[in-house]
Amino acid sequence: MRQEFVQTDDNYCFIDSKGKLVQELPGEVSSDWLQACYRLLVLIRTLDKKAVALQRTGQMHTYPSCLGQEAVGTGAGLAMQDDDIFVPYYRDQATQYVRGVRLDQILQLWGGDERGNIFEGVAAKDLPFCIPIANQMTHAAGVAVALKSKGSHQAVLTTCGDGATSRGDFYESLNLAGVWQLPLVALINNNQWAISVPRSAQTGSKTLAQKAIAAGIDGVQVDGNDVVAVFYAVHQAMKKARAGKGATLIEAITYRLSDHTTADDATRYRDSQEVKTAWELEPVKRLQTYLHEQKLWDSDKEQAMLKDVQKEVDAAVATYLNTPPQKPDEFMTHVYAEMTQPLLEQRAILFEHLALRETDNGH
Amino acid sequence: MRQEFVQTDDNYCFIDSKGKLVQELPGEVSSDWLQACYRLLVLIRTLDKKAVALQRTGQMHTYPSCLGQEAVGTGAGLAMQDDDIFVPYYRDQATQYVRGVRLDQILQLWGGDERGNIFEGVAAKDLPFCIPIANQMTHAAGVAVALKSKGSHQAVLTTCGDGATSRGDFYESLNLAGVWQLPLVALINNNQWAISVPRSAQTGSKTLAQKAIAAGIDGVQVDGNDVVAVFYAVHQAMKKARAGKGATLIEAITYRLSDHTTADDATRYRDSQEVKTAWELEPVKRLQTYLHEQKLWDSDKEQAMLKDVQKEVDAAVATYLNTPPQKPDEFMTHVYAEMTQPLLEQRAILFEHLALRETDNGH
Amino acid sequence: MATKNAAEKMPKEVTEQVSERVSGKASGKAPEKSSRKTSEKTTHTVTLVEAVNLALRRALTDHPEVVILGEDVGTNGGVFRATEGLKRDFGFKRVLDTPLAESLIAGMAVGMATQGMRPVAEIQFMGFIFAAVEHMVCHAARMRNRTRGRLHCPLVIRAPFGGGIHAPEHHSESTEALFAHIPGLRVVIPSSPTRAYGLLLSAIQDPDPVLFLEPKRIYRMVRQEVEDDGQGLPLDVCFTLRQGEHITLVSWGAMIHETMLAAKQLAAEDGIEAEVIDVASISPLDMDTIIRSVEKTGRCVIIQEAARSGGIGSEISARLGEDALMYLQAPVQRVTGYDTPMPYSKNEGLYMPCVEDIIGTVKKVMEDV
Amino acid sequence: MATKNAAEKMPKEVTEQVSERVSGKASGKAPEKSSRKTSEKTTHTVTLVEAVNLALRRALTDHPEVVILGEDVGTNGGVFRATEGLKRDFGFKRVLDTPLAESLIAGMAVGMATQGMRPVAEIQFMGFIFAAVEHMVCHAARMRNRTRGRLHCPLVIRAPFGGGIHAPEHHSESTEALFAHIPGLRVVIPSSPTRAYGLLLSAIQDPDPVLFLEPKRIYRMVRQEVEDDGQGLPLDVCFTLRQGEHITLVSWGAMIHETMLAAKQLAAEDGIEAEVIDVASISPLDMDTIIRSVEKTGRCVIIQEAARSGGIGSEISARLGEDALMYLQAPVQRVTGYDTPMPYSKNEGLYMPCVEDIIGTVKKVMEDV
Ligand SMILES: Cc1ncc(C[n+]2csc(CCOP(=O)(O)OP(=O)(O)O)c2C)c(N)n1
Ligand SMILES: Cc1ncc(C[n+]2csc(CCOP(=O)(O)OP(=O)(O)O)c2C)c(N)n1
Ligand SMILES: [Mg+2]
Ligand SMILES: [Mg+2]
Repeated sequence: MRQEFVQTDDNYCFIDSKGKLVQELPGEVSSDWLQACYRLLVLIRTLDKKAVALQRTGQMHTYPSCLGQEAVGTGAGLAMQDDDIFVPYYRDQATQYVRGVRLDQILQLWGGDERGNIFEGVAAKDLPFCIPIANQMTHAAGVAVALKSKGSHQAVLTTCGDGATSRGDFYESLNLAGVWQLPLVALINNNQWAISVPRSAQTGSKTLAQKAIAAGIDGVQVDGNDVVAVFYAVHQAMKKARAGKGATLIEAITYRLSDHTTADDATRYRDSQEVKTAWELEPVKRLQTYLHEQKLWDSDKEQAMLKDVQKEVDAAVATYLNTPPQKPDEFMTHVYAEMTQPLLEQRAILFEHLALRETDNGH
Repeated sequence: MRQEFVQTDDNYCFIDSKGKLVQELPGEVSSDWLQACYRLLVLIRTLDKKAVALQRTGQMHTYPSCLGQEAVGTGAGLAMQDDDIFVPYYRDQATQYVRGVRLDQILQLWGGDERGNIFEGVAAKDLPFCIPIANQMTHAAGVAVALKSKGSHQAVLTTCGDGATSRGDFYESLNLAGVWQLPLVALINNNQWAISVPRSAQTGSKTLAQKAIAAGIDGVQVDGNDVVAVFYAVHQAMKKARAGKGATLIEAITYRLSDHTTADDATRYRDSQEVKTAWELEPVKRLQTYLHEQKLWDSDKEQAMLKDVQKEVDAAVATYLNTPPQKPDEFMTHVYAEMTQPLLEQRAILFEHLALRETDNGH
Repeated sequence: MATKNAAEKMPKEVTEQVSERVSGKASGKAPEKSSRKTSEKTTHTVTLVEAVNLALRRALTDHPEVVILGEDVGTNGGVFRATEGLKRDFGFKRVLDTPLAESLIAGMAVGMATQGMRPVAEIQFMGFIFAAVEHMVCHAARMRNRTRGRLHCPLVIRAPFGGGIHAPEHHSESTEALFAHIPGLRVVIPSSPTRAYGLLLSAIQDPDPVLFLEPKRIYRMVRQEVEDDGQGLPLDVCFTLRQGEHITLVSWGAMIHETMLAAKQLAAEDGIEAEVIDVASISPLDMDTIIRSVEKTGRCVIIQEAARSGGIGSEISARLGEDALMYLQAPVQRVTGYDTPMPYSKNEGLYMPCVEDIIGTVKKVMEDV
Repeated sequence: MATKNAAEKMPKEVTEQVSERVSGKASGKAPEKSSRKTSEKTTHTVTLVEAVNLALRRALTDHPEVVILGEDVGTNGGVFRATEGLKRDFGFKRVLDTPLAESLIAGMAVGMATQGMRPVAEIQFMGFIFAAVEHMVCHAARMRNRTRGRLHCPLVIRAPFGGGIHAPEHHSESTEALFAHIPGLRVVIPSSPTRAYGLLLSAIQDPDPVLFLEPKRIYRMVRQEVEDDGQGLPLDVCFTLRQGEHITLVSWGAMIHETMLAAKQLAAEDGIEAEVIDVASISPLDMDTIIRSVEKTGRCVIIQEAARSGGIGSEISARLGEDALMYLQAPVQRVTGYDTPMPYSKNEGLYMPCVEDIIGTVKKVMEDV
């Protein structure tokens, strides 16, 4: 049992980094779909840039950019059905947006306001993004158990980073998904870095996809910069899951073009040449090129779209900045369904303290 | 990446359940070795039986029999060099004994006395057995890091059960061993059951050995009832580890012929037919048959050996039963290197309480 | 499914006194309504562990969203038989034998709970709960607050705890205080079959996560008549098990047994009438009942099996010092385990508080003026 | 490597009063001898996080068995730069970037420590320590006791903790009380650069496992002169930072900052002279220093950032009620965080105790008679 497992999957890539078609597009992908998809990628990139700017100007707190990984989130989001459940990690702005989470809520969360997690509509049962690495994957397994035990034909999509594949929860959840044949798809955003730790220092396995073998489930690698490839892999895996045919692990290979978060400085630990090379593979440009070459796109369309996207992002920023603050005791009123006796007593202390602070600041 | 991994390893078995040689014995295995090995198997089985009897008669607390798995522990122990380090779990009586842990200490531990962990000689740096499942594996990874960083040519052997392969620590430690090329060998005692949960309900992977692929290390299956096969697999893996060539996961396939522990009743959850079948594969009888057929053994030798073994076990039991109790405050004096102020104060309370208990029992 | 007035559910073997406070509060604290009608009432004479089984059975019957999960909870019925017969009677879809992974068990319970199920997960021994802590602290206890009520985690984690059964290492811990310090969790500990039944039902019906710790030393110590009527007991009140005016004894879990014996002996031999309070829900803590008692008695001894420093006893003692200082006629004292790991089984008796320790301490406190 | 007399190491920016108790104890508590001679002394004007770096550097220099490990501690120098430059200067064999797995980090540290190494592991934020708890509680804290001294675990787990830097969820927790309840662990918290240097060195030299919690809000708040002489500070004493006769203020970590400000303001504006005690080692707890102070002042306020119920403040308050009751002229009071998760960053200020809260509470306690 010494054989290593490196097998390139058939549908690894559809549109390559030069915008060239590598193989026929899947039937599910139409020209309209591709144009809508392109707008989504641009929108997310625009939001992302804005969010970083808000943080830099003190209008938002720490923010994890998804620059370069827009295709992973967008492709995944587009492969989900409304009644599927999404269990994200923190770099899933794109998927969450596709699921109907508002842009202003995404900003609100990184601005430090829990109300950003009050998702509505399709996302109403989705989980908020998870910060402790890989924890979301066991939650997703639990969600899958719930769906399965209801006899529904829904599936769960969960995501994680390459670093997350080192954590126990990653394996424990996939192992359960394997032995219980859960309707679960786990998508790794392999952006090559876990803060300062490169993929090569995270594990000795040649691929992350082969970790599926430990759980007895299928593992697939895709070009994470090709939104079609990501979409198709997730789409197929979700279909399989919904049909009761078990779980899949998908490794989407991409690159974190930004710092880890706004609190990070990636120049400390990685080579600028590596980043430069990665820019040549990024997902937005290649789709634009492809659309142009297919005569599905031109600069007028581009200008109109950019304006529209900017407007949408600006509106979200305005909403974010103008959202009135929470009530001072709101951090106490949702801890339990009803406030407990100790919390009622402590609210009285809070109000006393707030009064003291007022007076002291007043004089 | 959908291919499942089931590959029978070359050295899966040497002596089969009928006592027949399946392939030539490894050069490391002499007739003397085999006879000594046979005595060890019988000794461990005799101790095991005695331990259960001691528990049944109220002279020991809960005990986990290793009935049927003697070849796993014995083979592993014999494959270790003195300066290797052993990091066991709780069903490793055989390996611990081979490492020089005294039989009376093994009894003492299950009799609830920490002094059983004061190993001497070869085992002086071995870890005590670990009860929280799979925790020992990350300890073993740490021990391997220590050995590697000292530049020594030692290796670490750690063990776990089939159930343990579901726990995060199992994967986290193997993953580290892979990426850091640690001198670590992990041996799974796949005895088919984790208390009442069968191997098939623990994971969907066809083999446990294939879990190595997730860590990018070698995985091997062996017949855990063939002491030669276990010895040879561990021997080879340890040699590789000592040479700095990386870690190995070994799955030894055997069967838990006893209840999980003396607190368990396996008839509640498993079929007596399964147990009966498993008895036909057990490790002691096959080696005896082989030795007989090779004319290396006869009933005189058997009688002499049995008597000798019984004497050794009886002596251990006597030592165990006659060991004077610990001092009443001994559970306080080893918590820190020096007793802390709170513990000094609490020792005074303890002595006060003990005095109260004396008085009260006196009148 | 209404919460029964606490007074009605008091155990038979102890003095049946319930403070007004308890009865008063209980009526106002009905857990969430059941999604089904409760079935017929029957009365059973059961041990504590059988009462747990009865409550689980009742919950599985009355609430289709209840699911039991854990290691060996299925065919084996749990290593203490708490889930005995449940898989047989409710099927493998309601009673799930999980792989051996506590982080997974807690994490999947969180996921299940967010989707409207009511998972009741067993951790085989409290000594093996640590891998579940991350999910309990970071997710179960916070999902409601994090989402401002959009999602919540109505889950129960059950675990047998405490020493005294001569089990191997890690099988005898009492680390309840760790969880009582976690906002968003409830921590509930029964000390009799009736309270096990009523509190477990309320824990399952509660819309928030509950750690339900079962004192395994008294799993089979006494039998009580328990009415299997699907009625819960309130989760946020102490139970006054015995009234007395000279001193207040506060405890929870298995130590209630020693505490009640001590109270009886003190009354019989020394004429000291102790009020005995079973804290039961150690978080959130009902200090009102305890303070009211100490206002009356002026003296208090707290009995706790857990390590001394930083235990629940410390919180109670601190609160008494802050809120009842002028009533205290003597310093509050604690009879506790020690700041050591639980000794291996041969010596666990040295570690565990016993009746003599309690009586000795009470007498000292009574002498104080 | 001797422990320096605590008095010599007192920070410059606060009143330099050290109780006799501290100095007395310190001299008798030298940590284990170094395996190498300490190198040259130099003086540095550093922040708290730089003092941590200085101590790590010193330990790596003086003790070949010291190894740093954790996530991003190598090339990146830690997300707070606590390990900045260490990999460059000591090499990748002494400063190990681990895979992203906290259970592994703690577990391997245990394994390393049993073989004579002194691992100093970083958990990136205290909010991510929970997966490490199993190894800390079940193994690090018990290996010595379990083996009756044959093996032991001289390891340090460092983690930045506490709120106030507008970080995302899980980056602002103060759960030190959980660890203080675990026998066999030490829990140490510096509140100034000098104490960070001295206490961390002692933690590394200590033969038992130490959780070293770094108050990240004050990582860069002040600079102090720190003499890099390899001398540790005692791990089992409180530091009296200011003497006063009217009231005792007890705190630890970042809250020492607000507590000292409050003390100064109370002296200047109200003539109230507060004694300020930095607990520093919250486990094992040096109650003697605190009790002695309260015997003098008769009043006490404890300031704690952590959730209110079951915190270190409760233990201290309980002990005062038990051992200093007759000296208390007013109930001990606590100024604390609340029994809620730390609010998301926008509202963390609501949660955190501040100078006004302390002053207001002190004035109330002073009015009490
Ligand atoms: C349990 C846990 N440990 C540490 C952290 C701190 N941390 C935040 S992100 C991160 C790296 C994650 O890398 P990866 O999984 O590759 O995801 P990416 O951020 O690259 O998308 C770390 C260590 C955390 N959030 N949770
Ligand atoms: C973390 C943890 N969870 C639960 C247990 C209780 N427990 C003891 S042994 C066991 C089954 C272990 O099965 P396996 O790994 O196959 O080893 P075996 O006992 O069969 O040798 C369980 C669940 C434990 N000791 N540790
Ligand atoms: Mg990454
Ligand atoms: Mg097994």
